[in-house]
This record gives sequence, structure tokens and C-alpha cells, in this order.
Amino acid sequence: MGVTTIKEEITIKFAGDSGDGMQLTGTLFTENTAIKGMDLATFPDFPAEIRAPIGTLAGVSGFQLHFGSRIIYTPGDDYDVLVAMNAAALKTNLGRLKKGGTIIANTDGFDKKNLRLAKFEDGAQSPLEDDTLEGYDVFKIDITKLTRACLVDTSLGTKEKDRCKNMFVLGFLYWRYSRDLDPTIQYLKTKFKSKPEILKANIMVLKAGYHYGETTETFSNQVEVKSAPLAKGVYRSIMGNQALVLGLVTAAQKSGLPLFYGSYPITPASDILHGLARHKNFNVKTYQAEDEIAAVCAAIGAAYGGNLAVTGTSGPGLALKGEGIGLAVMLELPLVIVDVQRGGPSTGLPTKTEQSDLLQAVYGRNGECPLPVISISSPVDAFYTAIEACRIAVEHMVPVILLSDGYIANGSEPWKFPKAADLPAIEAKFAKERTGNGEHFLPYRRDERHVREWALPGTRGLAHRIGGLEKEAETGEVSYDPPNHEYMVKIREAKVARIAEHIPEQKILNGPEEGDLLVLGWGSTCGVIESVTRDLVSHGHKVAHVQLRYINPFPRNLGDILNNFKKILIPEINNGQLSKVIKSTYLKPVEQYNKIQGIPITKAELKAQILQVLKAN
Amino acid sequence: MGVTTIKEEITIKFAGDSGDGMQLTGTLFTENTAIKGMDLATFPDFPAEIRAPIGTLAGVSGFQLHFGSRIIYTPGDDYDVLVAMNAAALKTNLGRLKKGGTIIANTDGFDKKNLRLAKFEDGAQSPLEDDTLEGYDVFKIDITKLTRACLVDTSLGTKEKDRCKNMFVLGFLYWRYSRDLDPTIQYLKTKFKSKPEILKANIMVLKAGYHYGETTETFSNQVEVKSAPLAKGVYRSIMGNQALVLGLVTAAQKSGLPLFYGSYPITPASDILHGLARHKNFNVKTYQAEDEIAAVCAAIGAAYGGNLAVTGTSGPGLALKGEGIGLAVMLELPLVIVDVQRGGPSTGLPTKTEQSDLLQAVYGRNGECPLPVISISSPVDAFYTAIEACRIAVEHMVPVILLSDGYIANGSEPWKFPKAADLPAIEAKFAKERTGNGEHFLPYRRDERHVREWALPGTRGLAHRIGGLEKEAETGEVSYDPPNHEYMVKIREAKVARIAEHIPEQKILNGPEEGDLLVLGWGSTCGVIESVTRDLVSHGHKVAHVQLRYINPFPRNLGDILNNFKKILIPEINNGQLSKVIKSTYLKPVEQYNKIQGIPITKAELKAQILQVLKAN
Amino acid sequence: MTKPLTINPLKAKDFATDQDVRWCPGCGDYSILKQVQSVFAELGLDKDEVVVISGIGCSSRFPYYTETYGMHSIHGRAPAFVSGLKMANPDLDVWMVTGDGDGLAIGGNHMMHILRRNFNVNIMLFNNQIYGLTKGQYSPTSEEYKKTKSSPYGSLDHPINPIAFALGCDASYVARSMDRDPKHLKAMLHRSHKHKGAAFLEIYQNCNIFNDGAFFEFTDKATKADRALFVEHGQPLIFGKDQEMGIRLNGLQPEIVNLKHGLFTEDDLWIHDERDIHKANILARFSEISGLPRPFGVIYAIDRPTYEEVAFAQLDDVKSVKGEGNLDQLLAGNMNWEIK
Amino acid sequence: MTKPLTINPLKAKDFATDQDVRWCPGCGDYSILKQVQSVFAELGLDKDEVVVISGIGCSSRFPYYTETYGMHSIHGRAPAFVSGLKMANPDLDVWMVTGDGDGLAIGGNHMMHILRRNFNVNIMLFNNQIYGLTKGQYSPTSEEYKKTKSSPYGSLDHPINPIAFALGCDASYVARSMDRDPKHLKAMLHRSHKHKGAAFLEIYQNCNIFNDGAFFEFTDKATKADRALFVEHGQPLIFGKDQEMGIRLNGLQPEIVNLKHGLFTEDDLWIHDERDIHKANILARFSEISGLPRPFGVIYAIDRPTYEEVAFAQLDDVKSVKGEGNLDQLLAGNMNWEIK
Ligand SMILES: Cc1ncc(C[n+]2csc(CCOP(=O)(O)OP(=O)(O)O)c2C)c(N)n1
Ligand SMILES: Cc1ncc(C[n+]2csc(CCOP(=O)(O)OP(=O)(O)O)c2C)c(N)n1
Ligand code: SF4
Ligand code: SF4
Ligand SMILES: [Mg+2]
Ligand SMILES: [Mg+2]
Repeated sequence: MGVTTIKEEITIKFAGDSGDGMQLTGTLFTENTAIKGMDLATFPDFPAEIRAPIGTLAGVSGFQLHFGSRIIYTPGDDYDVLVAMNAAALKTNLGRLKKGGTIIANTDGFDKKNLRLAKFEDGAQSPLEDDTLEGYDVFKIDITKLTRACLVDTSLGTKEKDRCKNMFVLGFLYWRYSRDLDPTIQYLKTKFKSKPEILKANIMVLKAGYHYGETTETFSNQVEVKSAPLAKGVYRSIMGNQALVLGLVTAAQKSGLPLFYGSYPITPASDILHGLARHKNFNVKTYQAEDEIAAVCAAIGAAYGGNLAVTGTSGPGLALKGEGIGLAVMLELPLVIVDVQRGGPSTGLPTKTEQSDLLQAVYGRNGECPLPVISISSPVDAFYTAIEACRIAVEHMVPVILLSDGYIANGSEPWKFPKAADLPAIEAKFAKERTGNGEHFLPYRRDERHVREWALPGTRGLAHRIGGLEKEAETGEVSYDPPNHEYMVKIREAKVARIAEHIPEQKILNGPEEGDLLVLGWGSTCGVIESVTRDLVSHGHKVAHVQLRYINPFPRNLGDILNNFKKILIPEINNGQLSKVIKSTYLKPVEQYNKIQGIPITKAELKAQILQVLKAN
Repeated sequence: MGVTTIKEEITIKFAGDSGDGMQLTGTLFTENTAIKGMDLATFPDFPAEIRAPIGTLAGVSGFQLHFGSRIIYTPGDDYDVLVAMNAAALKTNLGRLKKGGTIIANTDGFDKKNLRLAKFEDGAQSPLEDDTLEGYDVFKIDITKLTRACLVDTSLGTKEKDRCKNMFVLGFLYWRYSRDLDPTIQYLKTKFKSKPEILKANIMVLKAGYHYGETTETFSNQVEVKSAPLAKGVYRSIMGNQALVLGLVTAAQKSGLPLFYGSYPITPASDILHGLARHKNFNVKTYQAEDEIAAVCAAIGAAYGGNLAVTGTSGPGLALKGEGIGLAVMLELPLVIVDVQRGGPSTGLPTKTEQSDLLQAVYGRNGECPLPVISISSPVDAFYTAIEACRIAVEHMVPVILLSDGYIANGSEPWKFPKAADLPAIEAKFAKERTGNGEHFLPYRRDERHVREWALPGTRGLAHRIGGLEKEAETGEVSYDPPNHEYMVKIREAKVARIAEHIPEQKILNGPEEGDLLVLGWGSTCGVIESVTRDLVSHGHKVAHVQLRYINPFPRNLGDILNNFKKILIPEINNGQLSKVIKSTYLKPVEQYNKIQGIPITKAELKAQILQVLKAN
Repeated sequence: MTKPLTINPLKAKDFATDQDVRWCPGCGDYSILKQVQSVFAELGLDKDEVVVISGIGCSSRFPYYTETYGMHSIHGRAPAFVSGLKMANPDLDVWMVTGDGDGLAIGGNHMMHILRRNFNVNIMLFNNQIYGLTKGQYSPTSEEYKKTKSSPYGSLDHPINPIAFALGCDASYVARSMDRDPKHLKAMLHRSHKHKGAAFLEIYQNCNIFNDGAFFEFTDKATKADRALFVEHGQPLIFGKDQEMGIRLNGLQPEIVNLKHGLFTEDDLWIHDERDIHKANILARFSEISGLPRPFGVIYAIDRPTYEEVAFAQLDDVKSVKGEGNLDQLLAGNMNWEIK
Repeated sequence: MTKPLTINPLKAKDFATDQDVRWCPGCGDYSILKQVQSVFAELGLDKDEVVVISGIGCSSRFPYYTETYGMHSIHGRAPAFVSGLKMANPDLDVWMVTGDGDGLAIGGNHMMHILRRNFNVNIMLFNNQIYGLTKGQYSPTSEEYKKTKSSPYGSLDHPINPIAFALGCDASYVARSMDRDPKHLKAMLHRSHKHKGAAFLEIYQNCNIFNDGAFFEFTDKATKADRALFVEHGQPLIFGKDQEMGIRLNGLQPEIVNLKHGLFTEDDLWIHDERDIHKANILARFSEISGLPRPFGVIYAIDRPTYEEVAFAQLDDVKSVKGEGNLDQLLAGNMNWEIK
């Protein structure tokens, strides 16, 4: 056993054909990493097709893991290690492997057929054989052969044997990174409880991979990453959509309201529907509507009936919901509209991430139709922000748009999950039943926050009518009176604006209170901004990071913060949408950094951009 | 015959029950006024109900006419004369009658029943009898009785006789304003060609009204308004929706393309559908779709097939069309989307006017989805701006949103209509058929304006596929390539931005090139701003008026104009939507004047506001 | 929610709001409103347990005039609001009002889906074969070549047959009535209410302003007996001034027979069977077979589980199998580790 | 547009684009694509005159793979694009591709309206009883209690019957075929093309990833003969391995009879009549009557004018009555005055 090198952080990309089990391999390695106390972030990278033909470029499935002994903010820019199960996987991913990085290649995936499928030129040599990979540390292993050999005595068919290949890779990497096999063996035992043969095979191959590392001296050394300075406590790993699901269920429990989720499937929001549908024992009602319009309208119907009503979708679906959301604004009923953004416009890049629905969320309805818009900045944050969206909706009787995106939805992080008891309650304010002939019930009477009461059908003495026509203040009757309309437009606006008094002041995530540059972000850019600004701050730059959760209304101190910096840089995965809103609100010039490629901003890109802005100072 | 007073301008409001024929009375008086060479503007004021019960406040129908010997910019703030055919009409309209103004009241409309229906207090005296009307010049005439008396020898039933009442009013006013009866008699002759009895009755009553004025010395004098300094030429009167219809038909003729109009009825846009449906002999195809989504999609289908495709709606309908418009942006096909704005949000105030869809028009779609937005500033301007929308759509291969509103749609003006031959042609750029095996057709190859060719199905050799997924530059094939997406987002943006080079520079409508205050308007506020600023300029104020037709892209010199004024005031019938766009584009502070009452800004209001802003200088 | 004791049952007028009714004088909607209010009283409904939900249109103004809970929603989407509301509170007594435009133009899809899903709601589709509120354009039920504001040279669309459509959507209950036969309309409203599931009731309604007389042949004294056929479960199809006409099935073809001539007796006639989908489908097509009278009454009615019933049963099932959810367990998930 | 001379008729492969086909290996869509390409060739179509328009879904990828004009539009709205395109150019040969989600969930309303309007288009609804593209949620045609990603405890929706729905929408042509019977599918595509009007063809399509085997009883050698009934106009309803089973109508009830037992002969059987709406409606319900085989073939087909036909005729009519429009006259209107 050679030397063990200690590293601070490592990024591994597992890539192979959709059928190669790379998502599972990545997930298991991730869990193994987490248990060792390292911090980490992951991001999967699915093909756009359901099942692209085996071996093709379109069929490559990837899983990226970034882990370290320091706090990890993103799944990593470039990889230190690339696992390539076939030629297509190598071709697709080589571009982001670091200079001098390690490649673990399954040679069996580089035969003629695979080269052709991966669109290497006719008759081209395997990249494993020519000088393509010069400068990289390449480990060529015929994983298929070794796996089959290891299982030669079992009764499994070739197909089943080959399905264990990924365990070989995993075992091999476990040796390389000085890991324990036990958690994975435990996992396999549960998964294949009813299939002892398969279980045995998987464990055998896993161990074979480990021993292969140990004995073949492929690597001259093992690598170890120490545990990270994470807060003490019990952790789990969680993906963004999953966290959002838990947030919604938690909000329902904390408000004592049954949850109603009306939705129509759409990538990348569908998993919220799938996740919630599993939680019927939490009184969660999922309703798969015939389209997005029906989904939002059913949710409004459920809100009217007293449920915690939520509807979820992605960009094109949000466009369709606009008219319905306008009615919710008029009815002043609580409603949460989740938009897991993806590449647009139109159908766009449905499986890719983007932040390009912000303006639609803020402005995309007819008439003067303001509503709160809040955004999620990381997979774990999805939990807390979902609860906050529900709180605002219920406590302020207003539809709330909650923005997530494809990167958050599918990314994962370790999460020191809270105790249910430690989370604050959400208080719905129901109109109370009335008996006798007291004064008339006034459905649009408001409290000091301009909030009306929630008057549920079925409540004695409150029968009243609501609708989309302009309503008279207090009585809620239809009114065409000119000054009343202006009053109602203003009061609906004021109600939303006043929410600023019921949300926290904006915090600076890191960096000085005043300085040269404020990097202002929202949504899934949080990790990369945090990582880069921390780095720059530690090198003495007067740079700070603010990440907005609240986009409408903005936190009340945001203007002051902006004023304390010489420059403001807004990085976005769009063409400058937050920039527009900031400029029209604060009349301040901002620098923009816009990447519109369906993929996250990398640390290197952002750092270069920030340094350039600073230099131009 | 007494003296004749000369007046410069007069505003008359004709008000009565829906059944009293006030729209016709107003229209005939308007025509009579126009023929005399005065300038004028009108605005009708319909009840929200189809047929509200007779005599009720909800049933009052009004028609406002402002005419003068100087240029008239609006239908007038307050009335000089109020014709009130019943108690409800008086009650609804008295508030806007000028101090000392004239009331012509039909006493028969003020009996107990009418008072009750108009919600006067039980047992209250008629306002004609108590001191309600003190300070006004009141003419009480039992028009019903006089009309019946005049027709006593005819064989008409009472109902038919009473239907002639409005002719009495008209005749009376004709005397009062020194008018000719002939044009109206001509009109009646055409209208009642096949009903000689009715014709005779109408003429009799018209004359009776005239003679009543002449003989009863009700008025001590006649009033005359001289002709206005209008440009020489042949004129007609036109309403905004009607002008829009003519503009679309003209654009079709001038481009040589058949017009396709796909729409779903909605107030106040329906009359465009009705109007176009009459013009089938101009090869106009109207298609009443099952909803707004189908309407926009059918229009896109028609555009794909080579028609000049237009879809029209109002706010809620525009919300529904968002997803479809996004596809049109992606397909880069020509399409005009007309939005005749009304009071929002949601169903809002469907019969009232508002300018509150501007942000929806600019931003209301998923993804980065820019398109040109242009706006109409008066009934006559609807003609020219509709043509311009079609020109931009066809010549730049892009969907264009054309904003009108309820005030423009139903208002009318005299129009010195052009000769067809004098209007410029619109040039569609079709891809040419290809024979033989030349290079592959590239549907997304662009010219120097970034515009692709229009490749019609059925054209030899151009078979190709388009769709809503992101497309590869030039080839138009589906592409998930990250840099390609960014390139395409940017090129679609640039294509729209570059339209600024193909539209005129912004003109200052009146006032100095630089000064204290720029009043910046868009849409139907044009008349009131023009009227007030002219007044102020003539009084020496350094105030100028700019009215935007082009909202996206802004005219290239707009920034310079803004910089030449100390302050900018943006009056809007909304909560400040153009203000938001101006602020985010030019980072300039602006003063807002927002009236959100479903009714136009009055001259008095605007003038007061401007003076206040100037004073604060 | 438990239904509270109602000591003084409400009268029809107690179901009227204090709002001015704003339909055109003479509009058929008035009669429908009146019958609905009477039926609410006759059923002894508790106004706080009733919700009337509509879309947009003249007809959809309905909720403003019924003193119950109500929502005047957006155009065409009433079924979706109803579905969500029923999922929130299945005990409410929900009545949905829609028009031929609201329910079959923009809202046709939601109509299809609420019918197949079979939420327990009483749907009233006011069919006046015109768009009233937008002042007179042809609707999906307008006859071909109709001249309206939007079709000055005649409309081109082949109309949809609401009854056939509802049957094609697997509605569990399909019926037809008219504004001008208060007794029949009331009977039908009672039946709607009794039906558990989505009760689709088409009501012929006269729009005297934009489409006056569209249904006069079925409502006018002079012609009604010959043109309207009132079907009743278990009874033969008989009509005519003297009940002298009958309908029999010749193979699959309905035929009019005269009972006076002695050639046919009641025994030869088609006996109405609400539960027979095939018969219902043929009845639905009477309007397209020239000479046949128009059927009114319950065309089709079967029992099948309502959506909310099954949905709540499933919630209970899952709870009984998995136990009430434990939030702490849910948050913890299956795989934890501890940082010490 | 005049149809240009085609000197070398195109082959099936000429209707394939150079794009990689991206359906899952084994997907039923491949077979449909192949048959469509063959039929295009057999029909001698000119690729520049054909337009394939789809919505969104796995099935809706279709246009990318057919070397004709094509539009991959947005979810559910294909019928609307088709309608507009046909109004612009009625001479194009338009084929529409949709799925059970695209055409019956979000797009159900447009489907209804294109069917009743009867635009001349060949509609292919790929029914796999699942949402494929979004990775496996139940669809409006999924059977009750189906366990899918979005219904882990079983779906609650009562499914829509596409054939019954299309008939309820007054479709002029309704047919059914399947991915795994290329010959039948091709015959049906030929018939679709021949039909003037909206030809609604439901195609059973196997989604081997998310709903494998949904239709195996009709497509598998072992069961097909007993479970699938191929109807042909003028022919008796016969099925079974040895063509030994028949269907007769007992009143309105279809019944299976065995022709081998001698009790019944072909003369007793139901003779298929494509033009009989009542028979079509009963055929549509076979799927709900236990034991009956599933009908494939042309269920219903009648002639009625297409929308575009009537629309263009109206344009011509108006022109012939009013004369070609004169723009100057139009701009001038009826009432002018001159300012001198
Ligand atoms: C999204 C939207 N589109 C269009 C309209 C305009 N609109 C209101 S009611 C209506 C149709 C009314 O017809 P119907 O449903 O038959 O009701 P009726 O008035 O005849 O009772 C239309 C098109 C609207 N309010 N909202
Ligand atoms: C507006 C909108 N909503 C949702 C989606 C997501 N989506 C894409 S295809 C699809 C359903 C696919 O099912 P189906 O039509 O049966 O086609 P299949 O994939 O089964 O062939 C859905 C929900 C979308 N693209 N657009
Ligand atoms: S327009 Fe017709 S439907 Fe509407 S209220 Fe008047 S009469 Fe009734
Ligand atoms: S998911 Fe199903 S329908 Fe879609 S391509 Fe794969 S097998 Fe075909
Ligand atoms: Mg109607
Ligand atoms: Mg499907």
C-alpha cells in the first residue's frame, strides 16, 4: 500500500451510456462521501431523450460530484477525474476535464462500433490509442471483461453480468479514495433483498473493483479528503425538487391545512408532482389536471375551499397560467405557483436550466397585477423558501410565485435537516362564522397589513360572492366606480409592498458592508457567487455577495446596500432580467454578466468577470 | 331670430336610456358638425350591460362630442351642454357638466317611476323642480309629449312615435347651433328607404325640434362655431377599431398578401372581427376560433402558410396567447397581435379603458422572448399604426404586438383619408423555390437585418422543419448546444433591436427641443397631452410633448431627447408601466401621473399636474 | 363539516341577493334563476353549504344573484375551479353555471374532463346558441350559415351537439330542459341534485336580444307538443297534442308512428331507459334527423363513483396502510449520517 | 398552387430526413413512422406539398423525421395551427400527429373543434395510454387505478374513450389501427388520405419504456385473432382464429355468436356500415363491454363539406356579389365632406 495523498477538494464526473448506471454509481459514491463528513454538491446531466440508442452521444448520462474538506458551494467547474464508460461519454465530457486530470476508461466501450456511434471519424483510431489524451493520466481498464470474469461462476446471463459493471468502477474508486465499502454493501442488501443472486454478484464485483485498485498498482497512491468543517448534527442528502416537496408538506403541517397540489406534468417540475403523490398519508392531495390552466384554476378552487393550494410548472406552463393567476390576485386568495425554470423561449431547451422567467413572473399578466415573487438559491434552500412562499401566501392572502430552476431541481447537497418542532407555525386567518342578523359580512375588509380574511364556503353566515370583475372596497360587490378602481389597484399594490415589513432585511452573505463591488445574485447562481466572492475576499478584494430571495417586494434595506458599493455586478443565467428590475427600481447602473447556454456559470468565468469589472474601476 | 354668439369650442354630452337612441343622435350631430368644417372628437359611453332595465342608472348610454373652430385633441373634459333624456341620465352625468352649463331635459323622463329607477330617494322631488340645478341653464321640455303631438296624425303606434324623440332633440340642437337639416334628412332617407311612414315621422319631428327652438324663444340666441383650420381635402369620420380594420386591409393590399384574422370575441376588440368579417371581397379571411389560444395558433398557422396573419384580443386574451406568441418568436414568422386594452387585472372593468398591458406585452412570455411593441395614439392613428405593425412583422419576420385601448377603439375623429396609391408597399421576402440538388436550404440564414426568409410550404425544394425547440443557427435543426443557444437568444434580440434602424426618429410633437419638462406619453393619452402642452407652450412654458409609437425598440434618438429636459413626466392610465421601462432603459428619474379609473385623463387634471411638477422645479 | 340544523327552511326569495339583476328585460335567464331559487328552497338547502360557480358570459352572472357562496370566475374554466373546490371540501353542494360559449368554446376541454372524472356537481349549461355578453357572435352551438356580427355572410362552423358531446365524454348524467317550461326545468334541477356525479343539464335559453326565438318551436304553445318529446325512464316515447305520436326503433333507426291509426300501439314503442348508453346516443342524434321531435328530460343517467369519493378513499387507504405521516421521519428520510 | 410534375416518384426512404431518430429503441413510433413514409411514397406525394404538424410529446417528434414541410408546435395546439394553415393554403396535404396527452389532455378542446369544423387533415393520434416524453405519468386514456410516477397509489381518473369522444364531436371520419399491424396501418393511412375532411385515426402505440404491453392482447399473435375485430364496410363482423366468431345485434346490444355451432350464420351478423352513426356509437363502446373484441378499421365515415371548402366558397360568393374590393372606396367610406 503506497502513500496516501491528502487533497482539499475533488470533482469527479461519472459518464457513461444511459444504461450504464452512472446515476446510481454517482449517488452511492456521494453518500459514501457524505458519511465521511465531507461537504459536497452534485449535479446530474441527463440526456434529452428518454432512451437514446446505446452508445450514441445523445445517450450519454452523467453525474458530477464535487466534494471536499472545505465548504463546497457548487458541483464544480472542471473535473479532476472523468469516468468514461464508452467513447461517447469521453467525447462529450473531455472538454471539461482539467489539464492533467485523471481518466478512468472502460476499454470495452471503445470498440469500432462504439467509436462509430460516438461519431468518431470513419476508421479513426480509438482516442485511448492515439495522442488525444496526451497530458492526462489515463487508466484503461477492460471493466466489462473483468466484471464478467469475476462473475464467471454465477448463473447470471451476460446482460445481467454486464449490469454490474458500475460496481467495479465504484469499488475501484473506493479504493482510490480510501473509502469503506460497508455503506454501499448495506444499500445493496436492501435493494436486492429479494434477488440474492444479483446481490451477491454486485457485492463480488464491488469488491473486485476495490481489490483491483489495491493489487494492480494502477495508482501509485491513494487519495484522501478529510472531513469538512460542517456544523455538527445529523445530515441527509437532498435534491432541490425533493426539498421543495418536503417544504410544501411541512408548510401544510405547520399551517394545519391540507395540501392541494394541482399540476400538469412538465420537465423539470414533474418530480414535484411525483414526490407529493407519495405523501398521501400527510393529507396531501395531488391532482393531475388536463392542462396548466386547469391546474392553476383547480388550485384556486382548492384555496377557495380552504386548502393550502399550490400549482407547479415550468416556463411555458407559467405563460398559460397567467390569466388564472390574475384572477387569484383579484380574489385575494392564498396560492403558491412554483415555476421550475428551464431554457426558453417557447419549448426552448426543456431539459436545461435557465433563469429567464423572472420578468414573466413579475409582469406577465394583464392589468395591474402585482404579486410577491421569491426565489430559491440551492437545493436545500428549496425547503425553506417553499415554506416561506406558503407563509406569505397564507398570511397575506395573495398568490406567490416561487422561482426555482432546473439546476436546483436536480442538484443535491447534504442537509442538516431541522426538527419539525423547531419550525415556526403559519397562521391562516379565517373569517369566523356568524349567526343572527348582525352587520353584513364584508369579505374585502382588510387588516392593517391590507389583508382580508379567508372566508370558507360552508362557514355559517358568510355566504358571499367573489369574482374577477373589479370589486367595491370592503363589500367585494362588483363596482365600475372609477375612484374605487384606482383605490383597489393601489391597495392590492400596497398589500404586496407591505410584505416588505414582514420579511427579514437583506443580509450580505459574505464580504464587507461597503466596498468596490457588490455581486448581486438570485436563484441558482448562489453557489458559484459565494464560492468566488469568498475566494476574492480572502485575497483582499472589497467584494461582497448578496443573494436575493425576495424579488417582489425587495427587502426594505436593499437600496441602502446597493448604495454602499461603487459597482454592482448582476450575474444571471438569462439576458439580464433582474438587472432590468433593479435598474427600474433603484435607478442605479449595474454591470451584467449573462450566460445563456442552459448551463450554470462556472467559477472561472465569474471570477474572470469580477476581476475585469474591478480592474475597470 | 336673436343674436348669434360665436364660440371657439363646445362639448355636448348626449345622455339617455339605452333605448333613447343617443348614439345615433350623437353620430348625426357629429357628422353635421364635421361637414361644416369644424374639428371634433367623440367618445361613446356604453352601459356595461347588454340591455339594462329601462330608466336605471346602469342603463344610461352616453355620447360625448367636442367640436370647435380650433384643432380638437380630445372629446373634452367637462360638458358645456348636457342632454338628459331621463333622471338617470342626469344623475350619472351632472358631475361633469361645467358650472353654468346648459341642461336640456326631457321632463317626461323625470316622473316618479324614473326617479325611483334612478335611485333618487323615496318621495324626493324631481331635480328639475328642486334646487339641484341651481346655477345651470336648464331647459325643460316635454319632448315625449311634443313628439307625440307632432305625430298625432300618423298611423304609428306610441312606441314607434316615441322612438322619434331623439330627432326632436337633434332638430332643437340644430337650431341652437345654426345648422342645416339637409345632411340628416338625406341620411334618414337612405336609412328608412323601405319604411316611408317612419321616414316621414322622423323628418317631421326633426323639423318640429328645429322650429321649436326657433319659435319658442327658449334660447335668447343661437350659437355658432366657425370652421377649424383643418388641412384641405376630403374627410370622413372614423372610430379607432374601424380605422384599425382599414389599416389591416390596407396592409394586406399593399403587401399583396391575403389577410387572415384569427380571433375570439372579447370587449373591446370584437368590433375588429366584426369589421373585418364584412370585407371578404378584399380576400379577408376571418376565423372565429374556439378560444384565444386557438386564435393565435391559427394565425401562426396562416402566417406559416403565407398569409398576413393577425390576431386580436384584449388583456385576458393576451395573457392566454403568451405561450403561442413565444412560439412565433421562435419560428420567426410575421404575425400581428392586437391588444385593445381594457381595465384589469383579471376580468377587471371590461368596458372601460386602461393602458395596463404594456408590461405584459413587453415581458409576458417565458424565456428570453423579445418582440416589437408599438402603440396607437388616436382613432385615426390606428389606421397608420396598424399598417406599420404589419410592415414590421412582414419585413422583419417577427411577431409584433400592437397596443390600442378601449378609448381609442370607440372614439372617433375626422380623418383626411389617404389615396391608396399614396401609401407605400410592404415587401415580403419569400424564399425562392429550388430545383436540382444545390446546397441544402437554410431556413434560418439571415440577411443584414438578421431577418430570415419566409419559406412557404408548397414551395419546390424548400421542405424543412420548424418548431419551438432551440434551433441551430442557419440550419434551423434542433440544437442543444450551449453556445448556439446563447447565440440564438442574442440574435433574436438583435433582430428586434435593429428594427430601430428601420423606423423614424422620434419627433417632438410640440414644444422646444430642450426645456424644463418633457411630457412623455404613449397610446390614447396623446390628445390630452397635446392639448395641454400646446396651451402651456403658448403661455411660455418650456414644456414639450413626445408621444411614443415605438415602445420596443425605442426610437434611436429617444435617449437624447430625454437628456434635453430637466424633468420627464409620464402620464399613464395605469400604475406606471411605461415609467418602469423608461427607467430601466435610460436610468433616468421620471415623474409619474397615473390615473387608474377606467376613464381618460382630463385636461384639467393633467394641466394641474404639469404645473405642479414645474413649480417644484 | 357537519350540516347544521336549519330551523326555518329558506324560501325561494331568501336565495335572492340584494344585487340588481342586470340581464336584458325578457331574457330567458330570469326564468332559470327563478326556478333555481325555488328548487334550492324546495330542497331545503342551507345557503352556507351551497356554492355557485360560473365562468364568464351573461349566464355566468348567475352567482351574483343567488344568495349562497359564489364565484364568477374566468371564461371557460369553471369546471376546473369546481374540481379543486370539491377536492378541498367534498361536502359542499356545488352548482356550476356556464354558457354555450363558456362551456363549449373556450371551456370545452375542461367540460370534457370534469364529465369523465365525474366530480359531484350540478352543471347547468345555458344554451342560447349565441354569445350574449359580447353582443352577438355565433357560438359552437349556432346553426350553420347563421348571420351574426362576426358572420355577416353566414357562419361556416358545423355546430357541436352538446348532448352527443357530453355522452362522448362519458358523462354519467345527461339531461335537457328549457327556460320556458318552469315545471320541467324544476323537475330536472331536482334530478340533477339527486344525481351523485357530474350532472350535465343543457338548458335551452332564449336570448331575446341577439337570437330571439331560437327555441320557440319547442317552447311555443302552438308547436311545443309536436316538436318537444319529454322522455321518462320506463315510459314509451310519446308526444303530440293528443299524445298521439310515438317513436319506435326500426333496427337502429328511430321512426315516428301514429298511434291513432291503429297500426301501432304503445307496446311497439321505444321504452326510455336512462341507463342505456346506446339508446342515449340515438336520442342525442334526434336533432339531426329531420322530422323527429327534440327530446327533453334525462337522456342518460348511471351510477359511477365520483372523483372526490375515490380520491378521499385513497387518502384514507394510504393513511391506514402507512399510518398518519410523521413529519420528522419525512424530513430525516432514509439515509442519514452524523457530523460530530 | 398547381401540383408540379413528379418525374421520379419518391420512395419511402426519400421521406426520411437526415436527423437521428431519437425514440427509445423498440418504441412503437418507429413502425408508425415507417408505414407513414411508405404510404407517402405509395400515394406518390410530392414532399413539397406535404406538411406534418404536431404538438409536443414523443409522438410529436414525428415531423423531424419526415422529409416534408413540418412544424413541431406547442403542446396540444396542433389542430389550431393546422386550421390556420389550411385557411392560408387549402391545397396542402396536411398530416397532424398527436398523442393521448397532447390531443386529449391539454389539446382536447382544439381536437373537438377541428373535428366538428371538419378541416381536411389526416389526424394520427398515437395512443400509448401514457405520457411518454415527460417520463411516465398516466394520461386521459390510461385505465383506472394505473400506477405511474404521478399516481404511485393508482390513478383515479375515469379514462376518455377516444373513438366515442371523436364521434361525440361529430367527426366525419373515425378509425382505429395499431403500430404492430403494418398492413392494416398502411391501409388505414391510405383511407385517411382519401377522406375529404378531418380524418381521426387512433393508433394504438406501444411505449415499451413506461407502458409496455398496453395493447399486446390486440397485437400478439396468440391473442390477436380473438381480441381484435377488423371491421370493413358492408362486411359482417367476424373474428377469431378461424373466423369462427361473429357479432350480432340483439336489439341494441351487441352479442358474440359462434358461427361453428350452426345456430347462427353470417346472415345473422351485424353488417358494418361506416355511414351509420348509431352503429358507430355502439362499436365505440365495445371496449367497455366485457368480452367483446376491440374494433379496428374505419368505424365511421361520412361526407360533409370541409371548413376550408365552405370558407373559400364564401369568399368567392362575396366577391362575385360585391366585386373585388376597391381600397380607395373602402378608405373613403360612405360619408365624406370636403374642407376647402
Ligand atoms: C379570456 C376571455 N376571452 C373572451 C372573453 C369575452 N367573452 C365574455 S363572455 C363570452 C362568450 C359568452 O357566450 P356564452 O358563454 O354563450 O354566454 P352567454 O353570454 O350567451 O350567456 C366571451 C367571448 C372573456 N371574458 N375572457
Ligand atoms: C405547455 C406544456 N405543458 C406541458 C408540457 C410537458 N409535456 C410535454 S409532452 C407531454 C405529454 C406527452 O404525452 P403524449 O401526448 O401522450 O405523448 P407521448 O410522449 O406519449 O407520445 C407533456 C405533459 C409541455 N411541453 N408544454
Ligand atoms: S344578451 Fe341575451 S343572453 Fe345576455 S342578458 Fe341579454 S337577452 Fe339575456
Ligand atoms: S418513452 Fe415510450 S413513447 Fe416515448 S420514445 Fe420511449 S418508448 Fe416511445
Ligand atoms: Mg350563449
Ligand atoms: Mg402518450
